[in-house]
Amino acid sequence: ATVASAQDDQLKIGMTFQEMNNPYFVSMREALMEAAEGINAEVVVTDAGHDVAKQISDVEDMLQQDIDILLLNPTDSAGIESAVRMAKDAGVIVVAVDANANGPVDTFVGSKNRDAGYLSCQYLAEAMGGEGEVAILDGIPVVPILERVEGCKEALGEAPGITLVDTQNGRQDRSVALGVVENMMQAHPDLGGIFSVNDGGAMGALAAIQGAGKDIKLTSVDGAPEAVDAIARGTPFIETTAQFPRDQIRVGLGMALAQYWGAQVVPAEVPIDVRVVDAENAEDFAW
Amino acid sequence: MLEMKGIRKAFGPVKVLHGVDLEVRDGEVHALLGENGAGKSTMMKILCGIVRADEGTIVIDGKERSFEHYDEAIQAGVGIVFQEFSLIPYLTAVENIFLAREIKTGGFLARKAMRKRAREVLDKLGVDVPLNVPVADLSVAEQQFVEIAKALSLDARILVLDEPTATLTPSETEHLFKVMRDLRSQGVAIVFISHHLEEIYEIGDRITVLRDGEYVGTRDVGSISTDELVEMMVGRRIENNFPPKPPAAPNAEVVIDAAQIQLRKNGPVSTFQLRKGEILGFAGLVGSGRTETALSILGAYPAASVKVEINGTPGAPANPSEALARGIGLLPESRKDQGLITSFSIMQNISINNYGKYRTLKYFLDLSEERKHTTKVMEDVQVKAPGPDVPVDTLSGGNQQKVVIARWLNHHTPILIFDEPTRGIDVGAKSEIYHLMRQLTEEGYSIIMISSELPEVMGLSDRVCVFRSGAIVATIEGDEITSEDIMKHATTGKLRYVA
Amino acid sequence: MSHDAETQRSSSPVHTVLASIKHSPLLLPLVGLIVVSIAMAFASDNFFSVDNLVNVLRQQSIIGILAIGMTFVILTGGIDLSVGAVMALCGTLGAGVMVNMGLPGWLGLLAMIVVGILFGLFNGILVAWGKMPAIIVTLATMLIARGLGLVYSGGYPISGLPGWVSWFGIGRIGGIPTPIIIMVVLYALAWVLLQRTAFGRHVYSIGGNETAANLSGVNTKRIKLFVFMISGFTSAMAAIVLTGRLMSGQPGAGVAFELDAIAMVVLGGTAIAGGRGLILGTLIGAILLGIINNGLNLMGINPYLQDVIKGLIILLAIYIGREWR
Amino acid sequence: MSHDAETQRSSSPVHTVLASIKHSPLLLPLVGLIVVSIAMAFASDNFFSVDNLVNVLRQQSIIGILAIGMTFVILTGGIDLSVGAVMALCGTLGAGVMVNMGLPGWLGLLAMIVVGILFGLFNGILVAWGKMPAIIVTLATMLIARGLGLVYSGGYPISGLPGWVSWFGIGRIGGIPTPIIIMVVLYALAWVLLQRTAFGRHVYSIGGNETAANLSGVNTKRIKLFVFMISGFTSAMAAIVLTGRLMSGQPGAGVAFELDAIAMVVLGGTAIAGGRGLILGTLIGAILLGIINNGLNLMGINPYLQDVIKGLIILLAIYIGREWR
Ligand SMILES: Nc1ncnc2c1ncn2[C@@H]1O[C@H](COP(=O)(O)OP(=O)(O)OP(=O)(O)O)[C@@H](O)[C@H]1O
Ligand SMILES: Nc1ncnc2c1ncn2[C@@H]1O[C@H](COP(=O)(O)OP(=O)(O)OP(=O)(O)O)[C@@H](O)[C@H]1O
Ligand SMILES: [Mg+2]
Ligand SMILES: [Mg+2]
Repeated sequence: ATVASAQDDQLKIGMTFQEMNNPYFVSMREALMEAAEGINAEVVVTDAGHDVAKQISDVEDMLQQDIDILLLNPTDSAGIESAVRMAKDAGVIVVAVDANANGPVDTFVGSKNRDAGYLSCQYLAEAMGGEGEVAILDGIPVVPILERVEGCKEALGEAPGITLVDTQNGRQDRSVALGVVENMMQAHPDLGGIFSVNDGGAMGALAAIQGAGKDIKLTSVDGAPEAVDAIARGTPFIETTAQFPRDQIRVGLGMALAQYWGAQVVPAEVPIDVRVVDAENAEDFAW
Repeated sequence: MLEMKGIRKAFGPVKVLHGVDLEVRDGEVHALLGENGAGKSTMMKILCGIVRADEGTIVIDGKERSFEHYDEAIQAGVGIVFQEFSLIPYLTAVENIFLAREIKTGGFLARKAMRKRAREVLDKLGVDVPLNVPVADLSVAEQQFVEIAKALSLDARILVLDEPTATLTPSETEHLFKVMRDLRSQGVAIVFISHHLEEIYEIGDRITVLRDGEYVGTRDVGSISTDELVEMMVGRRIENNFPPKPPAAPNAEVVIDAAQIQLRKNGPVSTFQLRKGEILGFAGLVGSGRTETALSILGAYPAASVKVEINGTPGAPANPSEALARGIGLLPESRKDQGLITSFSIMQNISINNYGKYRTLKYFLDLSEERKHTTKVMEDVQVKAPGPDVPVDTLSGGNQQKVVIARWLNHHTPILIFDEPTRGIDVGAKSEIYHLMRQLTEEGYSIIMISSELPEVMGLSDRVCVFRSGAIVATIEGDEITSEDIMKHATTGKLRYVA
Repeated sequence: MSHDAETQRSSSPVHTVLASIKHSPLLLPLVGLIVVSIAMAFASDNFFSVDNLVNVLRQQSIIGILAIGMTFVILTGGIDLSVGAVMALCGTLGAGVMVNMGLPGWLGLLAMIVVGILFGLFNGILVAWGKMPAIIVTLATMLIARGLGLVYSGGYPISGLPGWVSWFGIGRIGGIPTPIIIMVVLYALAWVLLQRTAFGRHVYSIGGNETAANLSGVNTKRIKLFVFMISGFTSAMAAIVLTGRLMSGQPGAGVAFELDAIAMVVLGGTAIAGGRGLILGTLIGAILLGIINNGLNLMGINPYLQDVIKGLIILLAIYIGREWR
Repeated sequence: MSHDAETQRSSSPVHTVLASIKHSPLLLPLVGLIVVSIAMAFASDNFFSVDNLVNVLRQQSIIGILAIGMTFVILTGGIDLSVGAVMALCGTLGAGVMVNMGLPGWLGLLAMIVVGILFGLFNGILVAWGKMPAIIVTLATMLIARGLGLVYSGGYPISGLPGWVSWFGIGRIGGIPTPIIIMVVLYALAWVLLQRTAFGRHVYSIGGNETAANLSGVNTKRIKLFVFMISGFTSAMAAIVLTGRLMSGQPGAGVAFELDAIAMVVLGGTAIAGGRGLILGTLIGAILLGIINNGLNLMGINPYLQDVIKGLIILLAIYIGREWR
């Protein structure tokens, strides 16, 4: 990669999010803003609202503004490919964050989502004493979410006493998840555990469980402040496998800067660890 | 008591009223006369605060008034029955009569009281209108009475009736006149608009005539003859109202052979034939099923059974578009709701169902040909308008009607159904339409004419089918076509049911 | 003369009642409700438990409340696409008042209601005085409300509300969940407004024929304004229940709720063109939709397939009921 | 409509052109476009480059194509909420034909068009023969189309399309991006259909007065059917461009695109009640909306705030233009 717009001495970073109506991405944005201020870079941020076509448009608009670095949080890995190519053709450094993108991405920085699903469901199975009925509260079908579900199913498969009785889509939205989980509990009166693919859905599930006064254990992925708080308070929400959104951005930006400064080799993929947050360590955890 | 002076009004560039005066006294029925588009309705809308005059004064009881909204006119004792219906279709008669003037007790509707009061008003009109059903389900005449009841319930001291009789039968009109006389004797000032001169002579005290937005004059009814009156209205004498009828042609080819039309399941059935080159009148009381019968031939009404042969081909059209292909066209009874595309120009309204002859490359419209043809038919039927591109909704009622007629002349459908072709049309235009119809039959068109005006039915029809309660009870021709005969069948004719 | 006219005038009271049921616009929604309930009961054992039925009602309470305002607006021939976004905005700002500004909780609730009514006022002024089509106005205000909520909260949900707020979402009065009670009370109020006051008549009259209503002296502009304000108010009430259920202000809540609310109104037999319909029909529509959602969930149908089935049921219901509108 | 026609007859050609501009329903959308463009140019240096304007057009091409079908439907007084979902379904099934079924790519494209037209047919039959309100029918078919796409693909996007498919999304013909060319060609076709054929007149006549059109022999049902089929077809064409841009079938694409398409139609001066409007207006509306989106992005406005501003601009535009509809 080359320095795209040498005439423009200020570094210009573009960051496109799949959604911003979620603390996870909001905190990424904050980390980006802080980092950019530190290196006196200009930042353009866009919100695709889960629409790949809009995300491509957003990237196109950024390219019009001669960005040097594109931090890409794709809403769909395959769909975004043409934007990646366009950016590369324009000589922009492309780093995918949180979810990978097809095409000539320079570096992908993201959580180990499979691990996250696996850890959460392993924790859930153990907390349930290795037996009982479990349901999955699914989300928007994008790769990271699908990986978490896969990881979860693997962990559940390793616990012979656990049966997966239901998978419903809560669309990662608190109010939708609330209704879905209420219905789940009606359909499966003996439900003992729920794994939610993210904390947004989990908060809705928690409201449903508490509203019904049932003893259902809940685990999730993310480590959102609200979720951590709920876990610390000793609710049915017992665990979330935390990701590190701020670190993803910091690492991603670091990789991009390395190239910007002339590095010829950078890692194609930088997996970021996930960490189990439960009642024991919740007090000290924050994104 | 009411004086309007020097009223001027223009809609955009179109000057509609050029300084019109009107003076109405307490306890008189003041007839307002004029051709279509003369400005009668506009004048009344100005009185009621619905349209603002550009110039002129309104004096009521010696006090100058100008109303911003109809409400204020009502406060001042003015009530109006509009030419266009102003009922809410899904509300009941009671709800309509008291709309915006509900009787309330403690903030809630006093439904019993309103019902009682509505019943009283309708009784006064001498009609029995069901109070609990949406007015959309009422017949046109019943709706008209609800409309009148609504105005009466205001206890207005100045009551405007804009063509209230256009949709009423003679006996219903009589009822209305009785009520008007009562009101007159109570000192109410009534402005009465009608195109029926005989009605004016029967009920009117004085007459004010408008012509093209100009004030022509005011006369006492007793002091003016029909001919003089017509001359005042149209500025010329109208000769011979109805064109002569040709001799009967019983052997003429049958273009519509309706063996059996049954509107409703288990209802009575009708049979009739339409012959080439004739005008077949459909007479009967309002609501006797004439329109529905006509629409079922077109495929626009879901009748229980329709057995019909058109030009020798059996089978009823499935929809008006198929009817059109088979040569039948309809001039509907309500031109505004059923006839005109109000967002279209005159030209576009005329050409709507016949682009056949203005095509280039088979599929595309030839706009200049379209203009040429439509301008010609427009002139043939004498639509009064600045040009073919004028929006049709700025025309007066009569001219709108002519536009719809022009549509069919443009298309040359050999069978035409004219439903109330002269409803709300002035004498001059009426005569023109009569002559036009006769001319068409001479050219080989065949016409079914539905009409509630007996003189029209008698004067124009070669044969007449009389309807009662949903079906034809008699078909009469030649010298049998008298008002006595028609009324006898229309009220006592024997219905036929299929075995 | 029309047929129902005749039956109405006929003598026997039993006959009258029968006829009025037969001709009631509620007939078909009720039949639909019964048919769907029976189908669901066969398909899932858990369906016909009191618990589950309460569950359905509670789930539908939020959109069911939105559908009240939607019914008013649709009866006048309008539509309000902004209800879901306004609800989210109300909830977010209300939570902000309690948490970020640290004011007492009741002020937060009051703020929700004020914001809801103000947004309704805004919609109403644009539609009534601005003479702009409701569908476009509320499409735009939907964007605006949604954006404002997100700008205010920075995209974060606002949590940390006083505990008693949850009473509105998960509390009970005499064993019945509060949201259900709130919903039913609001429906009752709406019924009185629509059927027993002049205002209600005017609402219907505008949907029936606006020009005629205006000519008859109905202040059509004011009525339209009120109708949108009612919709804003019910959005705020829905926000209160939602906030109680989620114990947080959610700027992103309520996406596409307007579509469900419209579906409820129309399933309930109200004509989309206005002028005809009953508020009780909307309640039935809400329950019907709830039962469909719940039943499909209980049967464990693939969630993607659920949308397909829901769409087909809506089509079927409207198709059967179409003579009525 | 009639005013511009009137002026066509008047004498001086300059006068004629001036007057026809003055009375054209395109005037306000054009003025809006110019005003917004100037504002954006001041606010952002990059705005007025050829590159960026091409960029705007390309971005709007997909919804711009959807808006063509939407214009037809709205002109008849209907509405089509299913366009976005049908587009997603077409794209998904088409990609499925190419990838999962391993059939040649052109069959996949054909499948998209067939699916789009069939869905339009379905909508049209329900609206025209089923006599159901378009807003409800297409709300339901939106659910159905969306659900079918997700069921078919299991929620996953379908990728691995033949490389040439990307030509429809990112290719160029004589330097101009293919999507723009496709869009412009479709607009030209639509213009011919609406302004130069009997079918077009009939479309307008139904929106103007359906009863009258029917009674004067316009086959209103068939026209309505066609109109929805056109909308289905343009959804399919949008799907082709989208698939080319995304190089994958995306079952979740196009959420809320119908709202943007409606906004374009209405910003372009078409009356939401039908009967009045011009297809060129829709094109202007599409560009206008594109410029707003692009300009706000270029200015680096907070994305949340962008929605608020977009909503306000839509309101303003409709408010200024309201006399025309
Ligand atoms: N809103 C309007 N815009 C433009 N022109 C109008 C409008 N309303 C009425 N006109 C025109 O004003 C003239 C007078 O119309 P008006 O309705 O008062 O006639 P009228 O005497 O009542 O006729 P008719 O007997 O046909 O009812 C007509 O030429 C009509 O075209
Ligand atoms: N939509 C409707 N619902 C119920 N009844 C109707 C409806 N339309 C018409 N009717 C009734 O059908 C009967 C026949 O009406 P139709 O219009 O055919 O009568 P007509 O003889 O043509 O009278 P008119 O002079 O009023 O046109 C009337 O009693 C009318 O009230
Ligand atoms: Mg008049
Ligand atoms: Mg009739």
